[in-house]
Amino acid sequence: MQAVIDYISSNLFEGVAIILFGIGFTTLFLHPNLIKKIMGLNIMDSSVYLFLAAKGFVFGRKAPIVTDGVAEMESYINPIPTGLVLTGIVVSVSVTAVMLALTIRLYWRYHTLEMDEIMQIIRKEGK
Amino acid sequence: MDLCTNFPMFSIILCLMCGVVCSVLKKNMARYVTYGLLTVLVVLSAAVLGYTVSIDGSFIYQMGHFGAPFGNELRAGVLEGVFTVFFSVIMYLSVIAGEKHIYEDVEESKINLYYTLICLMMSSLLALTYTNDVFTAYVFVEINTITAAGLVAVMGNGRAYFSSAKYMIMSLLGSGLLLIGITLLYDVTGHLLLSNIKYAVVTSTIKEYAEPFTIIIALITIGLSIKSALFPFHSWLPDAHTASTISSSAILSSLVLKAYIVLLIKIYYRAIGWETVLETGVNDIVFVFGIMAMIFGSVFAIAQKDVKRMTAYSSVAQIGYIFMGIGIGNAAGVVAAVFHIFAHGATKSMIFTSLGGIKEVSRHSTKLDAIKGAGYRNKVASVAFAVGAFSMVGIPFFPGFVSKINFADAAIDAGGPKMIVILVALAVSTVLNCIYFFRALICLYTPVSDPGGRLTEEVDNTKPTAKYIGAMAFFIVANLFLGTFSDMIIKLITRGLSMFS
Amino acid sequence: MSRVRTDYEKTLWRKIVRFVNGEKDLFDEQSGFNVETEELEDRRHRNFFEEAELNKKKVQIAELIEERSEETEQRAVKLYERFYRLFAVITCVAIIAILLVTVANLPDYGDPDNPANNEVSKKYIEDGIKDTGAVNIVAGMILDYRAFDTLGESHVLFIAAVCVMILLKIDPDSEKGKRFISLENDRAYEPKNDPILVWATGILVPIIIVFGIYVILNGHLSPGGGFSGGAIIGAGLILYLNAFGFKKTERFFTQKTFSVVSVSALLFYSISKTYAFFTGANGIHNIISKGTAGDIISAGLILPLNICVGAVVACTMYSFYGMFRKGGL
Amino acid sequence: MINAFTFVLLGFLIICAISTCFCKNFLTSVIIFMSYSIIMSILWMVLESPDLAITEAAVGAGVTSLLFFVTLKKIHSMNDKNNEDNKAPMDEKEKDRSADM
Repeated sequence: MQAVIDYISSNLFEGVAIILFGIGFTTLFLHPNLIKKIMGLNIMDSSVYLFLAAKGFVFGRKAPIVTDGVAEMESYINPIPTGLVLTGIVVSVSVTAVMLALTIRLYWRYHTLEMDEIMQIIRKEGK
Repeated sequence: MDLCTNFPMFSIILCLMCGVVCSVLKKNMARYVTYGLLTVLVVLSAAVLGYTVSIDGSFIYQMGHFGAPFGNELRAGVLEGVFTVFFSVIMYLSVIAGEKHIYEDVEESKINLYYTLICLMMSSLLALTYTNDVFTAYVFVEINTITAAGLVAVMGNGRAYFSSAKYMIMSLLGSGLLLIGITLLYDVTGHLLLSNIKYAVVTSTIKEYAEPFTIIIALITIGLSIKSALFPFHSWLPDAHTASTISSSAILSSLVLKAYIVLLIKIYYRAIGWETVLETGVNDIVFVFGIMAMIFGSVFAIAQKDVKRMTAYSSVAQIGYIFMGIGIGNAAGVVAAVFHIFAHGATKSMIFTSLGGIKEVSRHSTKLDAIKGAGYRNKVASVAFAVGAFSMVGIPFFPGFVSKINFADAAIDAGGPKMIVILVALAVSTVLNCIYFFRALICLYTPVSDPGGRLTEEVDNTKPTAKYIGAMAFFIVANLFLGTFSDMIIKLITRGLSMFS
Repeated sequence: MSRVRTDYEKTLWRKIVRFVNGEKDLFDEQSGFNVETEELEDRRHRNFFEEAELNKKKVQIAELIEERSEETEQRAVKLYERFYRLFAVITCVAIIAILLVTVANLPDYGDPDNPANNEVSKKYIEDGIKDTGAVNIVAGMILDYRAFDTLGESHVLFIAAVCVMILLKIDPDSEKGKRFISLENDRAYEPKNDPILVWATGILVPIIIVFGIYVILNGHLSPGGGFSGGAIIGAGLILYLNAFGFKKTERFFTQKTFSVVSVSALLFYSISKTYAFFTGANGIHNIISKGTAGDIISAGLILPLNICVGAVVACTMYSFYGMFRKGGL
Repeated sequence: MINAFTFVLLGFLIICAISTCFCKNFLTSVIIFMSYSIIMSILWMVLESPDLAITEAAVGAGVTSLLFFVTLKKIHSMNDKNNEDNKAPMDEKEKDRSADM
């Protein structure tokens, strides 16, 4: 019991991020529906960003914007994870847009969003 | 500081700029810009290679005004030079050989966008080779993924869309694992530059995080091997390679898959340290999957009726060779794997482009019974296919043979049970390769009667263009070069790998 | 044995379940949306597209699926799929479990002595203003210290826009394109000149766009920057498009605008960064002055780069939406 | 150090993620996904990263969800079930091309 409390108190954000990563990963991998897959992708990506942002956080420090002329490391959090996440968010929105465009195209062609059904139709048409 | 050291940065940014410009040009202009760009890239990469060979060392190029741990960096050594020369040459030849097919397969108003994608793909290949920073690598891995999906989907039919979606999904799973691996790596080392990570690993900083470190290596390895279609994750590869236009197939199989392996080797050597990887035993897992890929890829290939699909499955087997070489765990194994990257890249792109020529004279099909007698209808393409088949099977004087010899050498170096497994797998795989490649070759050169004269008519209509013949000839020369002057290249690879650590 | 409840469908829980599934409104027993008029219009405008042929094709597809399911190999395939699925679920659960255990061994959350809080972040924070001139250290970091990542990232957006164009762009001059446009005429879905929407948009859009511009211009002074500001402007444009339709937006935003703005912004970005990289690597003094920290016009190249990124992001977001809506801008 | 507010937000985050994946109706699940993004941006505020909060609110909750909505409109699943024949006719170009495949 004590171990669980310790775990939660010291790794709350990381643990939640990993659980979200698992949910997103499983959805992207296993859900047959394309729209759900894309949502899983978004959840997976943003969970990694949550993890990264949590790793940059330091207790009692502020956001890295120098407003009062004090530029000491002891008063600001680590800016690197923030920068990386900023890059990552834009990457994931581009990937999402491409995937959604593919989804629309597939729907126009096959009238379904389930990958399994599309595969069956393709196999049948190929014969 | 010499001017040559600026060339890696110039070549990457030139690719990005040309890609952006191509999107607003007319189709022919875009083509000329792309060819010009690729010519310049060959020259620049060759200059970098020559420079690194002449100083016999590597150099670090600092991107911006801030040095080692603070800014981005590029790094170029002999191995990077060889890789970039190889990438640009193969890209050039694939695009030229498939030019006619691009104009036929791609919609009229989107041809310039196809060339845009080619330029941007090239930038990501170069950046993945040169970069010295894991997060930059992640960004360019994503560029590579999106452009590759675009290159597949550009064909514009349902099958292409489906393959593209499948490719994207598998690839994004890989990116997710890679990203979380990079995140954890940053967390335990506090750096993003490869050399600084290695410093942190070697000094005591890492000791208390030994357990997560194994997981990190495993995550990065799984992520990148999903993206380069190692055996259990290969299901997207045959679809994507079959559905796209000829150039895209060639680029996908010979460059895109290889760029991730280059990145993996780079991370192993320059960030984590080869000894650390061996300690954790991740290479043994890679080895097992590599062996499985070698056997199963060939078995699946035998089951195919379509030559293009068969070639795609053969790629699965060849990727297995490369991972097996990495997994052996000695320096000779990695050298053999790197040489096989070149051998397979040169050969597979040639086979795919030659299939484009064969397809034209066989009623637009690459089924085994359709291509019967194509050897007499399109001579250049068939000769190229034969050369490719010889190389993949492992006939002497062709690159595939050299890499097989190297793998066997490395296995004998390693000794123990691994040696026996590798030698048996190599033998079995060679026999299986023989079966399916020679079956295709025999089909190709079986004379057929031509009752309605339809086939002759087709042949008359589709004379191979001068560009196609030139590209195929160059491919054949490149393969023979790789096969006969392999000593020199292996020496370069060994030199480059020793600079890595 | 418990009593069978016949009124199960009426229980609150069931209602909530149906609400979550989107089948029904929570309290309205009748139906959620009133879509009948819309539907009618849809049908009417679809009528002239060979409904017969469409139905034939649909029947064919249904047959294909059915035939497939009757085949004898079906059982083996199903078994294989089930096995594959089980294996995949086990893999996913194993990955989560391993990662959860790994997390416990990582550096602690919020600890100032973590390996990540090393000399790199110290340098970024303490010398950030002197080196880059940006008060917002994150902006200074992504646009100056680690500019190469950001350069790649803005090209990722551009590539995504190119891919979406390849997938969805329709040539309005060709025969097929004309057919397609009339077929997918999505003006039919919109409420036409809805007064509430039009008025609200008229008030909101200027505010949204001004706020976006503020975020971009203050990227080096306050939170935000090119990406967020560009996304805000893009969202504002999309709202405007939704309220007033393509006719009005085409007056100021066409395919040409998109190309000109994004290409020139990206080229400027690449060229200025080439200059910075070249001078940095070769030890040449950078002539661009940093200005006084805290002013709007300061921080050297960061402000123009933020504007470029903002322009690219806004154009890309709007073009995504336009491509999705009608296959063109 | 970690207060009750954070606990509630993280709990919501997990609930939102799970219900996004299991919800049958696409429209509902996109809306839940939107709220997931907004909670995420609040969490980034808690983690002292206002840059991320602004970007996620604009990109994640704003543009991504808009793209999802327009996709749902295009694939006619905004009001599914009751209009089976509301699907778009097969793309003509596709038909031509798939014929010779």
